[in-house]
Formats: sequence, C-alpha cells, structure tokens
Amino acid sequence: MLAQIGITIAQWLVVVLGAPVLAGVIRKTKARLQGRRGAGIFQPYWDLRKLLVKEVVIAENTSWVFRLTPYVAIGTMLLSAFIVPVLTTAAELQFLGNIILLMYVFLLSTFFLALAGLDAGSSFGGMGSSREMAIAALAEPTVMIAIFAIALRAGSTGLNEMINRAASDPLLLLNPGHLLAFLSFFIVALAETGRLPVDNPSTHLELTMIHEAMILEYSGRYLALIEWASFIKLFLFLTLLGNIFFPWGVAVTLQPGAVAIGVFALVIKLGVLALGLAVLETALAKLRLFRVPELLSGSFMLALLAVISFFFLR
Amino acid sequence: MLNSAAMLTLLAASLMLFAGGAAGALVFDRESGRCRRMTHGLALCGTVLVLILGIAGLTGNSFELLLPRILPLAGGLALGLDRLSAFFLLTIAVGVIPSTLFAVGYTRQYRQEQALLGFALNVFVPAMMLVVLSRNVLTFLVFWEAMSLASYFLVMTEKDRDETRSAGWLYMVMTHAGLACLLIGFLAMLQATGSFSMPEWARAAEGVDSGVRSLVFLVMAAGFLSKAGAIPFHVWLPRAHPAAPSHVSAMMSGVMIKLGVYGLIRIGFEWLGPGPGWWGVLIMIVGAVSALLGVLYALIDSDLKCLLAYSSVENIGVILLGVGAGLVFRSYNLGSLAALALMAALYHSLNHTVFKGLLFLSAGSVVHVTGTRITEEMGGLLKRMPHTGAFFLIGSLAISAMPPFNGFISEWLTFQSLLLSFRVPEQFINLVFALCIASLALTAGLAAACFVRAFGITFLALPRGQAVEQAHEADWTMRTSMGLLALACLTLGVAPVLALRVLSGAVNEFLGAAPDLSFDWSNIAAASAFGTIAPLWVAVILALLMLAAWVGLRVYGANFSRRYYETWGCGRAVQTADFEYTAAAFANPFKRVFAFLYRPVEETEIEAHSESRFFVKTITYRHESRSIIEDSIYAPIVATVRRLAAKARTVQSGNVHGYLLYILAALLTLLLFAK
Amino acid sequence: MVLFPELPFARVANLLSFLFLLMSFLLIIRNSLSAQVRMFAVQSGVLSALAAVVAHFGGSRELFGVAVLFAFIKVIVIPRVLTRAVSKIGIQRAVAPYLGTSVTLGICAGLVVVAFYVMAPVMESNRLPTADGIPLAFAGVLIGFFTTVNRRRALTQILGFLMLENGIFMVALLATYGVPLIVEMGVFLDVLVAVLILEVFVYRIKHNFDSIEVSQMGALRG
Amino acid sequence: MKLLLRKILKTPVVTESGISTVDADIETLGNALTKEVRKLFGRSLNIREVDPGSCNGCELEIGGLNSPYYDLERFGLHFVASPRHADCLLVTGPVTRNMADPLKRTYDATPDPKIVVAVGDCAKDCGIFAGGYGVVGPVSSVIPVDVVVSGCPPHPRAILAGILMALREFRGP
Repeated sequence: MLAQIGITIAQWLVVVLGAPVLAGVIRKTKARLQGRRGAGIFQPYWDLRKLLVKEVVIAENTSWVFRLTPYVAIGTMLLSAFIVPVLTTAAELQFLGNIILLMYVFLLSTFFLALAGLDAGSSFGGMGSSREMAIAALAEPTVMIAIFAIALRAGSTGLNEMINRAASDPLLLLNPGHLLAFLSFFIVALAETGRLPVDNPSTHLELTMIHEAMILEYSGRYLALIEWASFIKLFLFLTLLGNIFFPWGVAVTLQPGAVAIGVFALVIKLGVLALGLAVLETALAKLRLFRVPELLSGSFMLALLAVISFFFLR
Repeated sequence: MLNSAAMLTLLAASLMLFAGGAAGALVFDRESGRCRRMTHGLALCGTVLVLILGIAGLTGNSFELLLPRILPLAGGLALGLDRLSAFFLLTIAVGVIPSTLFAVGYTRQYRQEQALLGFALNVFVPAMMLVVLSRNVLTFLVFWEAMSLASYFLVMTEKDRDETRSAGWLYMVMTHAGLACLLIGFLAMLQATGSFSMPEWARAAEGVDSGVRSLVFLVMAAGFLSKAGAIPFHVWLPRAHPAAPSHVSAMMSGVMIKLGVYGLIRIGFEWLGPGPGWWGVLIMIVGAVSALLGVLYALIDSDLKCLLAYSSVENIGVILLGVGAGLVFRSYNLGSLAALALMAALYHSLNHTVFKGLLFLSAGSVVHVTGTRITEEMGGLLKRMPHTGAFFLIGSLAISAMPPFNGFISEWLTFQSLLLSFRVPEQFINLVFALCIASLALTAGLAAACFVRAFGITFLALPRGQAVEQAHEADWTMRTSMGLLALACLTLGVAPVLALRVLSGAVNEFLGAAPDLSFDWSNIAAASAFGTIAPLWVAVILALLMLAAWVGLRVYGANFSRRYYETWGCGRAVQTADFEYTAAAFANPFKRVFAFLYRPVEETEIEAHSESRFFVKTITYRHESRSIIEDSIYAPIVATVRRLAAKARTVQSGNVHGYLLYILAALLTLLLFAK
Repeated sequence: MVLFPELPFARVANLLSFLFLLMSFLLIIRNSLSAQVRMFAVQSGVLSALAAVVAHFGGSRELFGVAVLFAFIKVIVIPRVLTRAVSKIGIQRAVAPYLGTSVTLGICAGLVVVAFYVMAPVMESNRLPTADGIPLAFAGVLIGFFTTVNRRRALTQILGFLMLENGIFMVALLATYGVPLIVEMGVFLDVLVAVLILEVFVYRIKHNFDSIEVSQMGALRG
Repeated sequence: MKLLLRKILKTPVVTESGISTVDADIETLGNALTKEVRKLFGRSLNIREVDPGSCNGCELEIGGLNSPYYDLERFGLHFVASPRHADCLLVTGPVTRNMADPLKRTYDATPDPKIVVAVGDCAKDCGIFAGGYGVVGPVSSVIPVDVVVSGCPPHPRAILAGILMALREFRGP
C-alpha cells in the first residue's frame, strides 16, 4: 500500500516537475539544429518562476470564466498526470479511468481555453479558439480509431493493460497495425499539443497562431499555470507514445530495480522522441490552416488501416 | 413495494390532476395569471405522480390493465407497466417537471394564448405517459396521435408569425407521414398475428415470415425515426422546436422525441421478435449520419434555439448508435453486450433529457429577456444573467460529454459498447463499427466546438446589441427549474450508479440478459477490465487539484495582485463589440472543411466612395448554406407531389354532379371489394 | 544473409506489404511531383526488399536476381528519368487532381476494403505464408488505377501506371512467389521502355501545347 | 529535407561567445525594480518590441538579435507576441503623434514589474526627426524609460548589452 502511494506520487512528480525540462530540451535541440546555442534546458523553470511574481492584467470585458480557465487547465493536466503510467504499470491509481477518459479530460481543458479565448472579445482570441476547436474536433476520430486499434490487440482500453500487452509481444515492431497506429497517433499528438506542422509554438504573428492566440490575454500567474499545463500535456503525449508503442523498460512490478530501469527507459524514450520532434520542427514548414484537415484525414486513414489490418490479417 | 392497485390509483390520480389542469385552462381562460399558475401547477403535480410511478416501476412494481369497454372494437384500452416503460416514465417526468416549473414564470409573456397553452400542455404530458404504457395497437395509436396534436398546438403558440405557421404545417405533415408508416406496420402485424396486443406479437413473431417482419420493421422504424427526428426524417425538428415556446421546446426535444426511440426499442427488441443483424446495422448507420450531420448543422446555425434543435438530432444519433449496436449484438447472441449497448443508449436518452432541457430553458430565458434568438446579436450575457449563464455553461459541458458531467458517462458507455464490437465474428460488421466509432468521436469533438461557440458568443465578451445590454436575470421559478436540471447533470455524472442500478435492472428484465458492466459508487467497469472509470473520484480529484493549484500559488507566494485594463488590441483606441469574433467567423473553418456538405453560398457586396475604391462605405456580407438532405431528398419529393397535385386538379371540376358521381363510384368500388 | 533468423516469415512479409500500401497513401498525400517520385522510389525499394525476403525464405535463387533487377530499374533508373522529366518540364507542384485530398483518401480507403473483400477467397485458398499480403497488393493495384483516373497531368498518370504495375508484380510475388525470371525481365524492359517513351511524349506535348493537362486533349478531336 | 539535414550537420554553432559592452553607449535612467525581481529577470525576460515611428533601421538590428550569431535566447531573453506576456518593452524611433496613444496603452497593458529600453538615437532624443510636426517627442516623454541605447542604428551587440545592462548589476560582471 505504502509502495503504491509512493510510486503514484513519484510518477506524478516526475510528470509535473519533469514537463518543463522536456520543453527545454526540445527548445535547446532546435536551437542547436539552427546553429545557435540556445537557452539552457531549465529555462522554462525560470520563465515560470518569473511569471509567478508578475502581477496579472485582466481585460475588463472578461468574466469569471477567464479567471477560472487557468485552474481548469492545470487541474485537468495534473489529473491526467495521475492517469498515465509513466514509470510502471503496477500503480493502482489508474483505476481513475481508461484512455478514453484521458482524451476527454484533454478536451475539457481545450474547451475552457477556447472559451477564455472568446471571453476577452478580441479578434485574436476568437480566431485562436475557432481554430483550436476545429483542429481538436478533427483530430478526435483519429484518436479514437487509433485507440481502437491498440485496444483490439490489448483486449482492453486500460492504459496499464495496453502497455503490458504490448510489452509481452516480442515481435511488436513487425506488426503493421502497431506501426500504423503509432504514426497516426504521432500526427494527432502533434496536432493536439500545437506543434509543427499544425501550429507553430514560437510564432509571433497573431494571424498564424492557433494555441498562442487563445492565451494572448493571459499574464502573470495565470499564464504560468497555462504554460505549465501545456508543458505537461506535451510530456504526457510523448510519454503515451513512448510507453504504449515502445513499451520496453516500463516496470511491471514495484521492485526498486524495475522502477529504476523504468526511469532510465523513460529518459531515453523521451529523449529520442524530443530529438525527433526537434528535427521535424526544424525541417518542416507550418501547413496552411486549411491543409491541416488533409493531414488529419491522412492520419485517420492510417489509423483505419491499422484497424483493418487487425480484422483482416489473422 | 406497491401493489398493482396502488399503482393504478397513482395513475388515476395523476390523470385527474391533468384533467383538472385542462379543465382549469378552459374555465379561467379570461384570467391569464390564475390560468397560468393553475394549469402549470396542476400539470406539475400530475408529473410528480408520474415520477413516483416511474420510480415505483423501476424498483420492480408492475401492473396490467385492460378496460374492454373503452375502444371495444380493438380489444379495449390496454395499459401495462414494465421496467422499460417505467424508465421512460422517469425520463418524461425528469424532462417535464422543470419545464412546467419554468413555464410558470416564462409563459407570463403569452397573455392571449394562456388557455390554449395550458390545455395543450395538460393533454400533451399525459398522452406521452400513456403512449409509454400502451399495450395494444389502438391504445397506442390514439395516445400517439393525441401527443402529436397537442404538441402541434403547443408549437403553434406564436401563430401570428409566418415562420411558426410554416413550421407547424411541416410538423403536421411529417408527423402524419410517420403515423401512416406506423399504421401500415401495425396493420401488417395485425394481419400476420391476428392480435391487437403487442405483447402477444412478441410471442407470435417467431411464426411470422421473416421477410414480412423485416418489411414491417423498415416501415415502422421510418415512422418512429421521423418522430425521433433522425436524419433523413429530421426536417421538421429544427423548424418546429425553435418555433415553440422554450419550455415546450425543452419538452419536445428532451422528452417527446425519446418516444420515437422508445418505439424503436420496442419493435426492434420485442414486438417483432428477433431480427437479422442488418436491422441493427441500418439503425447504426442512421444514427452515425444523424449524429454527424446534426452536429454539423448545429455548428453553423446562428439561431440559438435552432442550434439546440439540431443538436437534438445529433444526440438522437448517438442514442441510435447504442440501440443499433444492441440490435447487432443480439443478433449474434452476445446478450450481455446487447444489454450494455442498450443501457448506454437509455442512459444517454435520460441524460439528453436533462441537459437539453437545461439548455432549452436557459436559452428560453435568454430569448425572453433579449427578444432575439440570433446569437450574433448577443454577447456579454454572463455578467447580466450570471445564473442563467452558469447553468447554460453546465449544460454545454454536459452535452459536449465533458467529465465530470452526465453526458460523458453515457458517451463513455456508448464508446465501450462500440469498442467491444470486435467480438462480433464478421469483418463487415467490424468495419461498420469502426466507422461508427470514428463518426461518434468526430461528433463529440464537433459538439464541443459547437457549444464553445454557442456559450462563448452568447454569454462572453461584450454585448453586440441594444437589447442585450438591458438584459436582466430571469425570475426565481425559471432559475429554480434550471438549477434543478444543472444539479441533475452533475449528479448523474458524478454518481451514475444511481441511474445505472435501475437501468441495469430494466435492461435485464427487458432483454433477459444482464449487461456486461459492474459498477459501484467509486468504479464502473465494462466487460470486466476492458474499460474502467471512477467518475466520483475523477470529479473529486479534479476539484482538489484545482484547489491545490490555487493553494500552491498562495503558499509559494505568487503575486496575487490583479489589475483590470482594456483588452489588448494592438494599441487601438476603442474596443467595441464590432471587434469581436462573430459566430459566423467561428464556424468558418468548419464551413470550409465540410464545404461539400454545407454547399455554402457567399456574397460580398462592397460599396465604395466615389473618389476612391479604397474608401469603403458599406460592406454587405451574406452567407447561406443549404441542407444537403433537403436538397437531395425532399426537394424532388415535393416537386413530384406538386406535379401530381397539378394533375389531380383536373379531377376537381367544380361541378356538384361531378362530385356526386365520384362518391357513387367510390361507394360502388367499396361494395364490390367488400364482396 | 540472415537478418532476422528468429522472425516468422509471414510477419516480415506482412509488414513490408503494409509499408508498400503506406507508400501508396503517402504518394497520394504529397503535393509536389518530385516528392511523389521519391515516394514511388521508396515504394519500389520496399517491394524489392519484399522480393528479397520471399527469395530468402522461399529458397529461390532466381527471385534474388529479380529483386536486384527490380531495385535497379524501379528504384534507380525510372525515378531518375522521371525526376529529369519533372525538372525539364519545370513543374514542381500542381499535381491537379480532380478530387480533393481528403476525398481521394476516403476513396482509397474504400478501395482497400474492396480489395480485402474481393481477395478474401484467394486468401482462403492460398496456403502460402505470404497470402495475407495479397489484398494489400491488390489494393495497391486499385489505388494506382484510381490515381491514373484522378490526375489531370500526364506525368502523374505515369506515376499511377507505375504504381499499378508495382501492385501487379507484388500480387504475383505473394501469390506464387514470383513468375519466372525471363518473364519478369521482359515486363521490366517493357515498363522501362514505356516510361521512356511516355517521358518523351510528355515532353513533346508540353513543348507543343505548353501544358500537360490531359483534359485538353479533347481539343485534338478537331 | 535530406539536404537540409546535411547542411545542419555540417554547420557548427556560430553563436559568438561573450558580450562586450565596451563600445556601446548606454545610459541608465529610471530604476524602479526591486533587487529580487531583477535577479529573476536575469534568468528570464520576455521582450515586446514597440515601434512608434522608427525608420525601421533599428528593427533590422533588433532582428539581428534573433540570428544564430547573436542568439539572444541563450540569455533567457525572448520576443513575445503580446504585451501581456512581456517584461520589457523595446521601443524604437521617435514617438509620432498617432502612435503616442498606442505606446501608452501598450505600456499600461504590460503587467508590472516591467522595464522599458529605448533603442536608438531617435528614441533617445528624436534624432534627426526632432521638431518634426508629426513627432511628439522622445520615448521618455510618453512613458518612463529605464535604459537608453544610443546609436543610429545601434549595433545588435549594443542593444543586447543595453538590455543586459538593465539587469547587469545583479548578474555579476
């Protein structure tokens, strides 16, 4: 019991505290790829710490929805951090729900962010909300079909079982359905976390923004909460990609040795994924907004093929 | 436990109350205030008794009643209560009670129409109740028609408006086309089984030719789906529901269309006996299409009530997905999965009653104070109507299936039952299910977008019009009724065990198979460990974590000072509502992505100053999108009917002798046939 | 050369078959002609790897030769020729399909399902471990065919034709472990010559009409 | 993509090492920040660039700051899209009549604590535009300025040094 609580809290802390580093690593890698030195990997922490001492400027037109949203954003992500198995699949707190719950919790935070974007009454915010919701909505079928493809193999939609089942298959990577599901989920993860080629996280031009445009009005501690929440979201998506599709190293027991291997494996997997993401973001240009649906429909087809491959290839 | 006599007493008492209400409407038709309070009050009391009856039925009480004296030709008036009926009684009561309470304050604006409103309401509600209780053909049809007629008069409350009249007419046509379908189906079954009683059909159905049963299923499904508002029979719904007063819209959208689902469940699972898998596939496809198209049209509609009406089409689609999945599972002998799917459908229909009722009522109070239904003219209402706004937000969250509200639980259950379809050993079916999962997921995403838009444009930012600026909060009856429903949204989402317990009992009795679902206060698990969820814990932990974030900031010593300043607009001098993103703009990405469905027509006219074309005087932008269903299905039908009607006109000579001749000919033909 | 001795043959074959189909999809998604040519080259590469795998597990020497030949012609020669044509004509983008990408993808997914349906009896009767990939290969044929229908420009139609040919080769490979080398060589040469001729034609058409829109050929009727 | 990656691998990190402030002409004016906050800003400073009437010469040089050579991100500095996110306003050019109000609004829209750096001779004293009919005055006549960087236009290194100067004494030499 004590071990359970311990590992649960440990995992949670890894996510919550590790998320900004991951963002820092991606930024650093991108800087290096651009021939720059870039900020240190702990820069996101300094940014957050600074935001917390700044005052908050709130637009006069806004209502309580605007002030509630940062707490919803961080609350949902902190909750998700309990649900995703990060180091081990032996922790019990994932009884909270399966992967479908997780996706809806993400959608909940998007819902509130979009409302907050509309709340100030600026055209930027509205534009961001509209686009964010469009992308979130169009990504949803891919998410579900990819989940279906994984669940078919695992015989469960529980995250622990999915990972355990995948880990027990030695020929995992030769499975076309698995690879297709990975590809489609990866594309969706890019869209959901607002990365290139769907959204440019470092853009300064309001008209090309999606996620940024919604939070243009936020400042101080509110902004800190929202930024932190988006770091956690990125961390969780990459962890899901790493752990579901490449389940090696995830501890299946609570033995200290296994957990240590889990930590090590997590670091490696996230490092590789972050590197991949950075390379991708360096090499790709942002898609026009109205070509994003094409990308998403492509990923949907991949997910559907993954499902077909399960039913038709015995 | 109540015995059968006590149940019947309850039923009689509630009918008396409704009758009293109806009578009161006629007696006090001059005194609008008293009439309003009395008719609605009595209807409210009557519905409370219905609620008790429903709860009693769900806890295992039942009754059968046959009154051969009434309607003697068709085997008498037959009523009966089983758990499924009781569940729908509960749904009716949950939808009607807040609506009538709301109506006490809300209908103050209808001075002239008070008597009609009260009378029709007191017919409408008991008719719905008795439809659910009917156990033979004629009883069913009589109350079905009474329900349709009463709702027609309710829709026609604001009959001075052209829009209402055309909506009412369309509703009348569609509902009678549906009735005709039902009639054909009932007559065919009557012919085949020789019995008026539907429970007897269920027993005799095995002996009936399966081709006949399939035909009957198709015809009757069309009839019921037209009442349910599923695509392609939905055309009346987005017109009639908004045209009605809001409490009526809430009842029609929340309750009446569920009776279409009720009928479908009865014919699919019971009255017509076991059917082939394609029945279910058909219903699923209708459901998936309804869900998707419904939400897509809701997404671009700028009329608040119209939007809600389209979203009812969507939710009916979601319910039908569950029902269809249940039918498919049953035909493959997967009883426990069929029960799970049906349970998801029933739970979603209860939930839809709750949140759609809530949304229509709060939309009603918005429309009431602003005098407009167009979202483009609203905005900033959250500050002026804080309670209504909060309730609308809760409704929006619930209908978008956001945890921890009730819509999420039923949608989650639907997803689980669809995901479990891999147990069906037929690849084609598997593929259909995969596509249905995708369309349900897309629907969920689009619904979230739709309600972000609905709430955001209506309640947030700055007011876009004069009427909105002077808006004020609704009165206490209206707020209480909305509060009740909002509370129900949360309760059914946090503690679904309350509903699941009675539902699994009902489904178990109805299908003879226990759903593959285990649940208690803290946990719900579908198909042992296929999918689990702990709604109560999710809600509690989410709330705690949000609080913890706040406390954490306090403890850390974050800067808690705040300053109010104008919205950032790149330093421009004034912020007006003109700067805000409009509802049309919000929906624009969707319009472009789904252009092949909307087939939008855009016109932009720019009038420039004579000196230079760069100085613009006015810009007129008009946007219209057409319904693909109406264009491709209904337009040809209407054209054909018109053509035939023009031909039929030649028969109409205007000559009295001619008409007499027709009558004679008809008489002779009938006599010869009867021979 | 034993790369994965412990791996079952069927799984590797399946994986490669799926990669093959994936490349077809990517080819449809990509907008620029040169990217499409690259995708085609990758697809052919996958196919020749598949041929090599089949040769290895099926124990057929001849098939190795086919694989090498295939790789040479379709991975190196034909893409080179096509790339040259693309740069000569000077169009990089503007594939100009009749239908939008999403709709095309939808139709192609439908074609995959059709392929599975049509090929189900073949899969039943065929006892080879590679039989699972047959529907995928056939889907490749159908998608190639559809691409030739859906594209306006002559050059992309050539690509569609080549995809179709790839699919046919793969069906033969999976269903019967390939046809005799001599037949295969004949087909390869045919395809190569066809591509060269088509390239010349495209170039001439472009030269004469200043466009390679096939739809404008209607004007030739006079 | 292949080409791009090859090029990336070939190119070394080109960022120059230290920042020498010797040749820069920088004055410090206001100093409203507490010690703690400046210490914080030393780690992370978000900059919003405001141009109330510059000739865009200074903008070119500021653009240079984002280049791999100067790479201001390595100091924790970052350009942002909204004054709400900013800690520092980088103002260039003389303040023109039409832009005086927006500049003021931008200043007000920025949450406290914040610093203002005026870049270029025009921002300092209107430069060659002084006395023009459309010019209100230097930046300091509209909003309080903390640091002024002279030059027409100033060297990117000078701008960087100017920003760092505002934070200098708490960063160590």
